[in-house]
Amino acid sequence: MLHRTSALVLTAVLATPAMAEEFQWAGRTDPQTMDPHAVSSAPVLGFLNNVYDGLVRMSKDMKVEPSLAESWEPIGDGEGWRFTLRQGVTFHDGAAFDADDVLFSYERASDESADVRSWFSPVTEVKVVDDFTIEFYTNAPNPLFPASIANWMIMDRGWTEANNAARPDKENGNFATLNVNGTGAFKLEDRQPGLTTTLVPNENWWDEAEHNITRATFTPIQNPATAVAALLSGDVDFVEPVPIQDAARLEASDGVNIIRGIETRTIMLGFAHEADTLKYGANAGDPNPFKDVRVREAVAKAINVDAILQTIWRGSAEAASQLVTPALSGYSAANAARPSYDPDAAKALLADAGYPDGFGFGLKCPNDRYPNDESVCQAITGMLAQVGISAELDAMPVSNYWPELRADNFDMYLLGWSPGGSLDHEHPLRFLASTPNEEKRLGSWNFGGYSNARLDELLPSILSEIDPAARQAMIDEVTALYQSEHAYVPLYTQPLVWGTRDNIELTQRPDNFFILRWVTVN
Amino acid sequence: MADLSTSAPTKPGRKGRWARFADSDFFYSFKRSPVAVVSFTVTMLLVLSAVFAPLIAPTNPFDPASLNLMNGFTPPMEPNAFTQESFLMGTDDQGRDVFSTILYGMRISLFVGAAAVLFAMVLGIFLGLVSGYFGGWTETIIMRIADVQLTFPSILVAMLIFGIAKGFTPVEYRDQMAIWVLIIAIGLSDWVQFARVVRGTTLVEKNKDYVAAARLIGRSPWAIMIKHILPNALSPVLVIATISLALAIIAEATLSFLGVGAPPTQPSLGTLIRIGQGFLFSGEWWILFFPACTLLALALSVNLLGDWLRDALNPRLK
Amino acid sequence: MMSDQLLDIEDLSVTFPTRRGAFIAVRDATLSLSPGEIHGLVGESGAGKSTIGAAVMGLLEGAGHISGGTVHFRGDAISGRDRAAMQALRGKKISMIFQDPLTSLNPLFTVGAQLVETITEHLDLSEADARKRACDLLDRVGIPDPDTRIDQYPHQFSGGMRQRVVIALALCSEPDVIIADEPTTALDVSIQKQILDLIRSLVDEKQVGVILITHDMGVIAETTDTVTVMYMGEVVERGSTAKVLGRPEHEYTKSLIAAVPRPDRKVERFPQISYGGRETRFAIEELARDWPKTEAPDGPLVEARNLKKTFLARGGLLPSMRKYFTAVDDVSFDIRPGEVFGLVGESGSGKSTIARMIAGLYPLDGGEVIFDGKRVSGADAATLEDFRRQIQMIFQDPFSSLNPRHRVDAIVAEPALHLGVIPKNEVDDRVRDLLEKVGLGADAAVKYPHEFSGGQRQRISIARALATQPRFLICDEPTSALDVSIQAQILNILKDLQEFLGLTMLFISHDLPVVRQMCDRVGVLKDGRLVELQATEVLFADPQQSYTRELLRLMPKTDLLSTDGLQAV
Amino acid sequence: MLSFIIRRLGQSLLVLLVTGLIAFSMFRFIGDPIDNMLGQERTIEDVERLRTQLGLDQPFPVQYYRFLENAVQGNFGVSYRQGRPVSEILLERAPATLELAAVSGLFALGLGIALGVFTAIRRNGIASNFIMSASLIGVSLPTFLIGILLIYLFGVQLRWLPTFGRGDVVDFGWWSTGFLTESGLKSLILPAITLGLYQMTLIMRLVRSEMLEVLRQDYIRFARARGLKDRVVNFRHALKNTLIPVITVMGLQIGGIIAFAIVTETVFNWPGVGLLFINAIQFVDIPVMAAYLMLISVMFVGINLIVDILYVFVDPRLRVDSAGGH
Repeated sequence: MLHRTSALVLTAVLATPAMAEEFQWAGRTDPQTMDPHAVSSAPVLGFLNNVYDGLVRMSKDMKVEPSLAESWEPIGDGEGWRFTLRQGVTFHDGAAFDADDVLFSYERASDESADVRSWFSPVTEVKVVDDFTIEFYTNAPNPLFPASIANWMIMDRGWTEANNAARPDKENGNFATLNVNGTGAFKLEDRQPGLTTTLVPNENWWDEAEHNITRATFTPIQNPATAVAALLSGDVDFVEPVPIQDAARLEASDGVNIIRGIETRTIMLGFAHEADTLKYGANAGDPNPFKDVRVREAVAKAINVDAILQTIWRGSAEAASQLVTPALSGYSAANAARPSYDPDAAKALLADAGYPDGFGFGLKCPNDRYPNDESVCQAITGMLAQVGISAELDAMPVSNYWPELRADNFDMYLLGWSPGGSLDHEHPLRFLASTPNEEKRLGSWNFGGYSNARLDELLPSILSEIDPAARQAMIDEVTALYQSEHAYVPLYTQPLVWGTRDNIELTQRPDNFFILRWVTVN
Repeated sequence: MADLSTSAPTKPGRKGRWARFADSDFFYSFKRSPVAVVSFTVTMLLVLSAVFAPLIAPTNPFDPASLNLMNGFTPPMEPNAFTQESFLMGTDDQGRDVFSTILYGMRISLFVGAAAVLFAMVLGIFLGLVSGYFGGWTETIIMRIADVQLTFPSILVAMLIFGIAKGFTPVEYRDQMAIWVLIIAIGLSDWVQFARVVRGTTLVEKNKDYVAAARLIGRSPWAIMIKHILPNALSPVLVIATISLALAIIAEATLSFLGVGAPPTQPSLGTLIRIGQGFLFSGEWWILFFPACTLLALALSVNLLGDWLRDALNPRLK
Repeated sequence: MMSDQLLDIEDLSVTFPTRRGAFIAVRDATLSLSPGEIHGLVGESGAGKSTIGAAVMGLLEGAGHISGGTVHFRGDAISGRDRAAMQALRGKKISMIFQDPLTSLNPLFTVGAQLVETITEHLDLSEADARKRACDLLDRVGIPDPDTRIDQYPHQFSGGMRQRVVIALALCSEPDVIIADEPTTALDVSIQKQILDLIRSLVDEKQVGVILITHDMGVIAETTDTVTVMYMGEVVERGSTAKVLGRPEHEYTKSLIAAVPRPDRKVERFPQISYGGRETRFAIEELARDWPKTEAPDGPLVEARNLKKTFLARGGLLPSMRKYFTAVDDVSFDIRPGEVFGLVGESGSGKSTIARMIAGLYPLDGGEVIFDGKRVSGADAATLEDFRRQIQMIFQDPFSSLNPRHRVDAIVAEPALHLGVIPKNEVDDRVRDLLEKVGLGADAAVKYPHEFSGGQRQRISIARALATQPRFLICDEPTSALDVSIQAQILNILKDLQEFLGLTMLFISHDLPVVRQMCDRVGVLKDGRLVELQATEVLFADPQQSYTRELLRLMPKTDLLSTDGLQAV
Repeated sequence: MLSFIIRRLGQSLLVLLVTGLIAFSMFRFIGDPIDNMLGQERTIEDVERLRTQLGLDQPFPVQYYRFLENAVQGNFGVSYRQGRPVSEILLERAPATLELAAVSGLFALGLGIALGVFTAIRRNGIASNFIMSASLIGVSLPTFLIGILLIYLFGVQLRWLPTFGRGDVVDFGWWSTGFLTESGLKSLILPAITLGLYQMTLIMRLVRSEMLEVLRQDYIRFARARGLKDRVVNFRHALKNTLIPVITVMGLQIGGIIAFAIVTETVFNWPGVGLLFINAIQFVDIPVMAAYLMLISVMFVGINLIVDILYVFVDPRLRVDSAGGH
């Protein structure tokens, strides 16, 4: 049987000896596909940003800037958006780019089999006005639409259809899974899934290049220690993420630089709001204490976030007060305060909630999803124990974690949220805060089933309000709401720690996307 | 332990057993071998300190309430920056006293190791006896099962059992479950060599006349296997048991590296090392160093002991 | 130094240091060997005869070393030479032949390879010439068709043929001295005869000197010119074979000779060996008192009817591919109450198989066994239970027949306990009593088998057999692993068992003289078939079958042996 | 002989089936692939759709049957993660693992036998006692730790050897080899040692005890009595007899090496099937896991078979009839 398939195997390219601008970088996970519409996960979108372009793109400071669209304006009073496309742009295979490709990419990306189609749920119709003008109509005014499609990448209709990849196929894969024909700054030279992916500059890219790279090779390295060793020994020029504990040592060692930043992901604790009884721990079967806001507040007060930042994060993370970080739009500056660490107050709250001697319950936690997730949960277990409520920690690989959460197998759980797409406060509101609602596609990650009528009522208008001030006012209101009810206990925003050889200059973007075109090798 | 090799386990000697033992070649060659004496002492020392951990250890690292996160990463013998507390071997990321954690961790490692070996031993001896004594299809089947067993990396076995156990154990036992899963997993991947050795001995012994004598009076196969053949197979079994104890402890460490280990709230030596290796480059060398040394000392001495036993109990090398 | 002697051994002492102090295996041994002489070195196990051989070869095991005396080869001292020097001498001038031809040859090399490597080691010959010489040697030692046999592996040779190959290997470089350590002990009488003749002829023609180490008086009597008798590491008597065997002077020699079973006469009892306080008191007759008296059936006690047994010789996926060989083929005989019935035959004649079939250890492939009128083969549990109470067995190998991990009392008690012939609380007394009676003493009960000698172990087996007070006793070569003096003891005990307890016995042996001493009637087996069945005396007086005659002819003659102290029946 | 081989083949097939069954039955427990396959924005009906698409909604026996049916035709399905035929991926990765296994196997064998013989001949020498004890350190630390320490020492501190990966490879058709480039060979050293260390110790001990055993045999004494030189006796007569039992164990060891490659490959980020498998577990890439296990068992069963046959050819006693008599 081996022989029969051997014909299909792609022959790997003989790696050439390293030269000056040869750039080697390593990341935790391999982008599972080269198809920009098939999967909406950070590694994939982040990587493909180097080979594909969208109509708009994010600048170094996370502002929306023109890309394949030179400009855009609202249609009428918010029926939709009109994009004026850049002229003279060609795909890697030389084909010219025009509005038809955009239309095609829209059809493809909003197809049932595309993960990213939710970006287009508000879109009602797309009209090609002329070769370089295209209009998107939305069911309601949608101020965030341009920002929300920053990662929507444009493919060439001709190439894609010719290679019958007109619809993304994640399960069986298709031509686009392994091959790339974008307009981006780099071309895909070689792709060996899970091993190496090699990019070379796209000499006739429409924008002028800031980088000086002649070839870049990406290698996924699972084991953090190995990755760090590789960086130290100079086997790679860039590693992300660097385990937080190694950052200080690496900074000290010569030949290596550490670049720190704050990511857009917020780590928080979630509760079972609906469940009538506890499921785990000493008091399994007893009425669920977390329905009581005082208990939830007690938890918030019992956790010494500063200690966690101080030790586990070595002072490089930031405490979080709400579901998004200050870096993101819609952050509610008005509600920047977070519950202070006060074990006595926590005990008191528990006491008048009727738990003077505390209780036992189960804390679910992933152990391979977020950096330090497990040790943070351990620390929390300890802190809760000190105010008298004993958590039974059950840490598991993420592949078991989500199913557990979806099956409501938790009393309390750890969750990290990074607002993909719009990069705005509305995103977590939609997914985490609003009452779960299938057909409206709301609250799909609100496992605890938190529900607040006022919040649900305000959400649609937040989404459609164009006037920034009015919008922010509404956001502030709901933020105050979910804070006061301690729907979640936001803990911290985890840092971004990247490591480079000291001859490398690059820019770190808060969404943790590594943008190759900003890299210079000295 | 040495008794097995010098007197019949099936019938405890009445008098002079210890005298006989002290006079036996076995004990003689033990006294004569410094390696054996040293490794035996070290093993005993470690085992005892593990058993009496609660009495020796300054803190109980398994009690979350007693931990102070601010103590995290305190270097050995240096006062902590915030709490001014200082620890013999420093503390880990959770502010646990490494020394105490090692003692408690060694407990778990030893327990897992011993239990796993015991499990493997019982299973292996049984299958070995049966396949050796009855032969024929029974033998073929058992030996092929052994093949399948060897095909399966113990990590897979571990995960399989882990998954199944997850399915069936009530959630509140999950924490303890991890340990038992480890035991079964390691035990399962270990029984084969016991089976092979016992089978080998059985094939030889069953043709000896004392077995014929027992069959002559109508002893049942089981009685013969257990009362007559087994005692004669015990020396090699003992050797393997010792060596696989060391292996089991190591295996536990490896499994926890691959993410199927003891829960971090109750870390074993292996889990400690897994946690510690994350700090190899970060300068907190003690989190890895001390557990690793302990594991090395433990495994090495047990190995040396087993190595010596192998020669001491080999009648043909006398 | 008279240099016409090939080998001069003077006051040789060999010492093995042990944790319990130095063990002197050989003390002040002196003997010499001249060309064309076969010098017998006889003694019982532990006498140190093999040690002398090893010492001469410089092949002492472990820490053993020559602690005194000298060994001269053709006048120059070779004792105390270094490894290299000895190695140069070994095989070239002095060769050795070991006891067991099955283990003496490396199974992974063709006999040719082993011959050639030895030849080229000593003589400088080309591969081709060496091979040529190898063929000649094989031819010389009487291996037919050497040119093809030379490329075969040891396992393709029969035991006797292998011993011939071993001898050929010893002859590779025309040695002056050959030390043959029990060269025929592992072989059947017929083969033994051939090998001894071969050695004899080699000596006569090549004028080599041979030291023939053996425990077998018959072999000594037949083959050797001179003999040295050893006991406990010391030489007790030395001289021409005729003199030493015929007119022994030393007490030990006398006792030894007296203990040898004679093929030509039947004796009442063997005289107790009374040397070095080795005589043992056993008192079987005292058991008779509370021995159950069962009225003898007028018919035979045991009837074997058309017994048949086949073994799988070659496995195969399909039945058609399997090969079987018939170990026992249609054998029938009766054993009368109170008689000792002998089965004699060479190895592979199926005698042990028959014993085990009757004992119920092997399932029958044909025929049936009837005990005391009841059919045993395929009988119901109750009958079997009853049968097992009345039958017991004594095995050949005293080492493998006792479980080394069980204490003696446990061993002796097991049958009685398991079959419940005596109440639990009496078992201990019974065991101790039996151990007394077989001459071991009650304190043997708390020891382990490895603390006893072969003869003592065999007596433990007897005690175990008697514990259930059986009527029928199967003895499978009970003495063939024992020294002759010990053999005498055991045989005496067995005779007592028959006489005082009226036990019926099936006595299996390859040793015709022993059979003659023990049995009332004898069956002769050849290749699984019963060729002749006769009253012992008749059989020995005038055998009917040619095979029987051949067997009797091959028996080593013991006419030389003095007959003092033997009272014939 | 033939019938023997046929029988073993039959049994081997059985082994494969059982392995397949066990392997397959365990996946449902490892986790749920769906979440890894769908992004953050997935909805419940996406999940259901995908589940039916992958046939995960089917009852277990049906899934297993389908799996077997395809496996028999050499089709192990499509990787959930990479969306490519699994057999293709495996073929890509196999050379890396096989080369690593081969090198560490040779390392273990060569050194193991050499040291084993040495320690056996100089049974009570200081050197051999030292070797015996020292070699145990190798098996008294978990493989992954040894690997990491080696990386730290030779990769990071001394900068002698690469810290990860396979270096440059040269392709022959679908086979890619690291033997022909300097970086390829350099990259092999550390992983090979890490992986081979345990096996080496084991083989060395086995050889030693077997050799001691053989040296006590009559035919060795007789060989000495024939005046053969020690060298000839030790290395011609003793060694050959020693190696026979060693062969079988060696077979099992190779299986062990391939299994343990999982750990080594993770530590050194070695692009072989082991690493693939670990990733597959994290991603619950069922087809890959299943195929991997099948591959391993095929190899293992194959090795066993070869060993048995080899056995027959090395030992003339077995040539006549392999399935022993009574």
